Amino acid sequence: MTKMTYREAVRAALRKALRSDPRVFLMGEDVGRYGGAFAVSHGLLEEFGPERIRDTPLSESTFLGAGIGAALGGLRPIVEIMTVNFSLLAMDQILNNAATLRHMSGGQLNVPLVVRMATGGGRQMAAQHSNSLEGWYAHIPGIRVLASATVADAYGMLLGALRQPDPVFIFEHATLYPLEGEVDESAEPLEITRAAVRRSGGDVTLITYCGSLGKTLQAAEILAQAGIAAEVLDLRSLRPLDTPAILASVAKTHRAVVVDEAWRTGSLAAEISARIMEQAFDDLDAPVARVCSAEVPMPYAKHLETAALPKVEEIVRAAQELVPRHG
Amino acid sequence: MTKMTYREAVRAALRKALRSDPRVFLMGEDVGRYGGAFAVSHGLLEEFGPERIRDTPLSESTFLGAGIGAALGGLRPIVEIMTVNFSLLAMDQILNNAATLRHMSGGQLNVPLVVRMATGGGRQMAAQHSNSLEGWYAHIPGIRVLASATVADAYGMLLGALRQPDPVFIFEHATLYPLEGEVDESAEPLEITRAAVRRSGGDVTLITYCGSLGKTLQAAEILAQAGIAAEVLDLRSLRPLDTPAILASVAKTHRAVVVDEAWRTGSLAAEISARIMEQAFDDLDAPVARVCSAEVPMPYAKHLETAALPKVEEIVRAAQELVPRHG
Amino acid sequence: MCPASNSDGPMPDREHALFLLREMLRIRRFEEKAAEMYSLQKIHGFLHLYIGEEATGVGAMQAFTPDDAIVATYREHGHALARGLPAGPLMAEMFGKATGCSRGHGGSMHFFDKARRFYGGYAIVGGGLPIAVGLALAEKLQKRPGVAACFFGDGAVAEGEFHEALNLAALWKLPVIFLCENNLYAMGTALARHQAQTDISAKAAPYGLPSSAVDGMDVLAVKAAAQQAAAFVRAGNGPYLLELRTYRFRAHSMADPDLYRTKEEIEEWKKRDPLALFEARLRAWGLLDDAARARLEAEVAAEIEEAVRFAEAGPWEPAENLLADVQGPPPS
Amino acid sequence: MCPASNSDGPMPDREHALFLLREMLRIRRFEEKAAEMYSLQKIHGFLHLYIGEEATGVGAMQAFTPDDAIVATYREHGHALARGLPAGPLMAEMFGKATGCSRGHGGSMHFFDKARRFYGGYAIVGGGLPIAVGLALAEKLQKRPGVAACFFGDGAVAEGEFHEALNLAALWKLPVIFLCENNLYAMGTALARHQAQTDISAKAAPYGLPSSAVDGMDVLAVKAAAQQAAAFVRAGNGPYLLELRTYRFRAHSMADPDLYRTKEEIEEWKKRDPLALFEARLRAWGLLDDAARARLEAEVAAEIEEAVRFAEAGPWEPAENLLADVQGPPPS
Ligand SMILES: Cc1ncc(C[n+]2csc(CCOP(=O)(O)OP(=O)(O)O)c2C)c(N)n1
Ligand SMILES: Cc1ncc(C[n+]2csc(CCOP(=O)(O)OP(=O)(O)O)c2C)c(N)n1
Ligand SMILES: [Mg+2]
Ligand SMILES: [Mg+2]
Repeated sequence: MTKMTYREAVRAALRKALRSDPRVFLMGEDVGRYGGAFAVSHGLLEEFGPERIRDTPLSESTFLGAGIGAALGGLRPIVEIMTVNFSLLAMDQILNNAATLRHMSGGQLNVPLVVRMATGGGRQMAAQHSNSLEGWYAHIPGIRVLASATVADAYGMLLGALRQPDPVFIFEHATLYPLEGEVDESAEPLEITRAAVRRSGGDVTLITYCGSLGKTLQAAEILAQAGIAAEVLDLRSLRPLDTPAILASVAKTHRAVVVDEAWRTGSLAAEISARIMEQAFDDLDAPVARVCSAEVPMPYAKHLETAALPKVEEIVRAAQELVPRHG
Repeated sequence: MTKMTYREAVRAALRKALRSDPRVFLMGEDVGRYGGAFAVSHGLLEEFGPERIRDTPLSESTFLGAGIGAALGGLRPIVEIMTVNFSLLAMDQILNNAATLRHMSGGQLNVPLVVRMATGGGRQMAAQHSNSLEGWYAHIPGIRVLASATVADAYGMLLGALRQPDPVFIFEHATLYPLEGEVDESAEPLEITRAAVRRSGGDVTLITYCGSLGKTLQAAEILAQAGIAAEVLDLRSLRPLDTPAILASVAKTHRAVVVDEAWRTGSLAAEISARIMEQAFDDLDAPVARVCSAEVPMPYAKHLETAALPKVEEIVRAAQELVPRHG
Repeated sequence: MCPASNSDGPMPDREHALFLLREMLRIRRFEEKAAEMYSLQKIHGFLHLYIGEEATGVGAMQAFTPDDAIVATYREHGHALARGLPAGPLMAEMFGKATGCSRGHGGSMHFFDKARRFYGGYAIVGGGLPIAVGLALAEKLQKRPGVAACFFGDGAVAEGEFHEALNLAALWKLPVIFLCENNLYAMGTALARHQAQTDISAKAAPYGLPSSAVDGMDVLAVKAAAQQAAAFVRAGNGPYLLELRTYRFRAHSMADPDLYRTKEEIEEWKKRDPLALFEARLRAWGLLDDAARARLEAEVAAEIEEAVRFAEAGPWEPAENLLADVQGPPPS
Repeated sequence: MCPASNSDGPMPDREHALFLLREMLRIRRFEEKAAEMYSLQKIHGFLHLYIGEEATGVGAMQAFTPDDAIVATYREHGHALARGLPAGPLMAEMFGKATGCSRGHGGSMHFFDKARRFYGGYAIVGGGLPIAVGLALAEKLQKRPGVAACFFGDGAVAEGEFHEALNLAALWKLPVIFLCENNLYAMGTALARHQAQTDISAKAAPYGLPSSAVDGMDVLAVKAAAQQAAAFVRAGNGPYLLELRTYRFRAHSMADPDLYRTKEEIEEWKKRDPLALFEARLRAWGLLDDAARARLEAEVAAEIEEAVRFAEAGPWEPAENLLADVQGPPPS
């Protein structure tokens, strides 16, 4: 086990992939000379050279599309879109090409493309730089969507993604890059379709992913002090969702709160709530609750941003409202 | 009341708007000389001239963005994006600009822009021309989203939308253009935030919108013959959702099926299901069910496309499964 | 408006000349049959005919080898046939059959053939250009000899991806040949009403890549220009933009009432029918006589009839397979 | 790499010359203060400094009237100040206060002032260009005299929207002046590594619009070029592309370690500091002496101090108002 940051974990995975498979290369804006907007790829240009660490012009649609083409041509591209906000410019290539080519070609083609991007708010970047659109991605058949909430996953997911025959989108929450944790660099690539129980408990299930895991674990701690044992489920794979894991936990706790940094209406949290209703209605002792962001373009001012984002207290309160008082 | 098609109704509303407000103009690909990809704007170029009926180059991001700028500059642009599939190219302008400018400017600016687009499948147009992304739009704070399922709404919604101070996106299902119905051209502009009960019933609520209303009404008819009285609620406004109308119907029927042509996971149907759970859990006698499209890029072949889309029988079956058998 | 033919070059050898004529005729007859099948409701959805543009696809395709990768648009019947995709699976695709080149998943707009490196069939205008850039990158990084050939229309030139793709390809000196089939209309919008400046070949300069324009009604001129472009690209000089000036004789799609241009304009262009022009040339050169022409027609007719038979005979993809090709099996 | 100054034109009148110097100095000192406030954690999020580029914003802005509409990027402090937005609300905006020019909703990247027709502040690269095209369309359709001035960086030139916007503006002959502030870098990517061909002004030709490039370190040259461009556009000739060749002295943002260029390169460019150059010129012309310079500095310092005081004093937007400005009230 090696101690490293989330940022270093992604970098270590990139390095391992680049070393072990000559078909792998990285491209995106400022991944080379600059070292990555979040310093993830720092040093890789020096080690692997400009043919494999490719700085692109600002042209998200085209370098994403070129990633698709390169994958069709036999390579294993890793495309970095600096943040999910800019991925809107590439959305046509993602939904209409990356996600459809296998099916549309009658199964002849496949697109082994990995796309990484930072997501989320919390850094006072305001409306155009704070979106959480993972739920949109999770809506698209033909792609896989992952979100890493831990240092080990930041490492393992990238390597797991590179083994997939189809496009995989990996979300990295921008606040997580400095997070420290342990990584086993010798472990087998991760099975990337399973959710993980990050804390066990029998009273209520808190379901979350990526940037909200930390807040959710804090809430669970506070709940524990109040005598409520919360189970914390980290989804990890947003498409496909690990429905069995969700149902198993709810079967035990009979209550669930979904914590999702996206705007509430039409969030991934809605899907999880709907699935639990459909498949575990009789298990439920209370309606599934959601803690999401307020429905507002993210404001810049700290206190407003904080007001807009999911808060630990909100998670605690939502859970408490579901669980009958013991006293 | 005048009898006309859905296509003619949109055209009549466009004509009325263009006649009554000099600030209104229409722009989009082939809206002029061609008369609109769905012949909606046929004849308008001749009546209003090329300054107000503007054919654009293929450049969705820019003509949508130009619509935002024109709205900021005092005009009342109506932008036609030929189909929702192409709107992905304009998604950055929509989410990052149209939807944010009022908030981001501290309330100084507003964007009175109306965007119309065709949506949906069912015409064997295959994967890149059959998407239903209304749910994505309904996720975005700062915009309004409408979907017209009837001829009268095709007329009324456009005029109602033009009275809004903020961007309104109107979805027209491509299969509806030939639909016939009655329009009262002298009526006041529609209140565009209310859902409509299209059929009353006490046993189960069928919630739907736009292209799926027809199928849902057919299902209700079949259910009636089987002794189940279904209430059919046409959402009409997808953002904001008319939650009170949904809850009122569910309070009466205690059961609901949501019919949505989008892919199931992360669909607007999920949001409706989640809301009902959150706000009417105790009213529910059964879990809210969803009838959506299969999670596959839309196939071309008719039998495969039919297999992928929501079907009348599926709606009937879903409702029957919720309602306890009388016999 | 019609450019004059600009190839008064040397006489081609007879076999090759007849091959080119046959290739164009195959496309013409294939499409006439497709239109007929559409009327008979054997084919549904969108159907965009290539009739009038046969010389661009056939001429250009002569510059490419099996190692090269081809990217086209929704108006790709001609490219697919010229690339060597057999007519049967193409017709079957439009019939929606499992024997179609895309198992009936794609229809007219989405022909694919991996073995022949025919990568589709893109129906979002401009969407194929980045794909072609990536295919070229794959050739270059793997030190393979192939180039990517990317066909698109004049309408695509207005999209941002045209700009981005040309810049990226030029910046990275990738082996792509951008082939703009300028038929003067993007759906109902004439070139001059969608381009501020209508000389498409002149649009290469800001990316520092070379370009030229050629009479797209003259199959030999197209072939020569494409070969020149391909040679430039194969030599490692980076991409090339070739504008093929052509015209579609039919409406944009079967749904188009074609009200935006005059009958006269169409008739004027039909005088430069690429098949008729080339046939006349062959006759003048003594390479074709009535008997050979009739034989050709009969052979092509037989091929197309066989394609329809193949399409009719093919099975439907079982609906149970609906979700089969959405994603591949995860690694074991 | 640094262009030589190209304006040896006539001496400006003293008052205007001092005004230009003051405008540049206001921006310089405002930004130095902003950097300081960022270190003090009064300002958060992204902060992109304009230092080194003052002559482009100040020079160009002289060509515009209050009727014109201005669109800028996230690096827009200079444009906002030069447009006449008072420093206080700008500083307050970065402090996140309700007295900010965007009520604290936008921060450094999103300054707005409707009354002054300053339409932002766009942080998606290239995203402002279509907006400017639309603003110009509004002027034209309403037969108003205004033009739209659109500032953007060299990096934006690579985005598809650059291409689409120039084409649309040219096609419709809209009154837009595209002002590319070419500071040779898009974040850490040098111009030559993102543009296949690095002459930005040459990129106007495919749209048939005129263009020129000017030394962006020379405020008088910029002003003259912008006035010429604006006159062309105001005369109804359609859009114009003006490339302003400049350099940023600071890192891309406060988060940037600036590892992608050499200290020497930066020092070389600093020799052409637009303020120093202009000051030297004024002194040579006898329009400025030490006393006047000191007075200017003091006045600007007072303005900036007052801006900080204003920012500090301002109230926070109550969190209860969080949803207030998402949508307007529906019509009654
Ligand atoms: C992005 C996008 N916008 C709009 C359309 C609708 N559409 C289909 S073909 C077409 C015209 C394309 O013209 P051109 O590129 O010249 O090709 P041609 O049809 O002439 O071969 C349009 C507008 C589309 N398919 N994709
Ligand atoms: C579409 C998009 N992609 C990426 C980014 C991240 N980013 C912010 S500024 C920048 C560089 C822009 O360079 P340029 O246009 O030259 O402007 P400058 O910063 O030099 O003023 C990048 C890549 C962004 N904001 N928007
Ligand atoms: Mg065309
Ligand atoms: Mg720059």
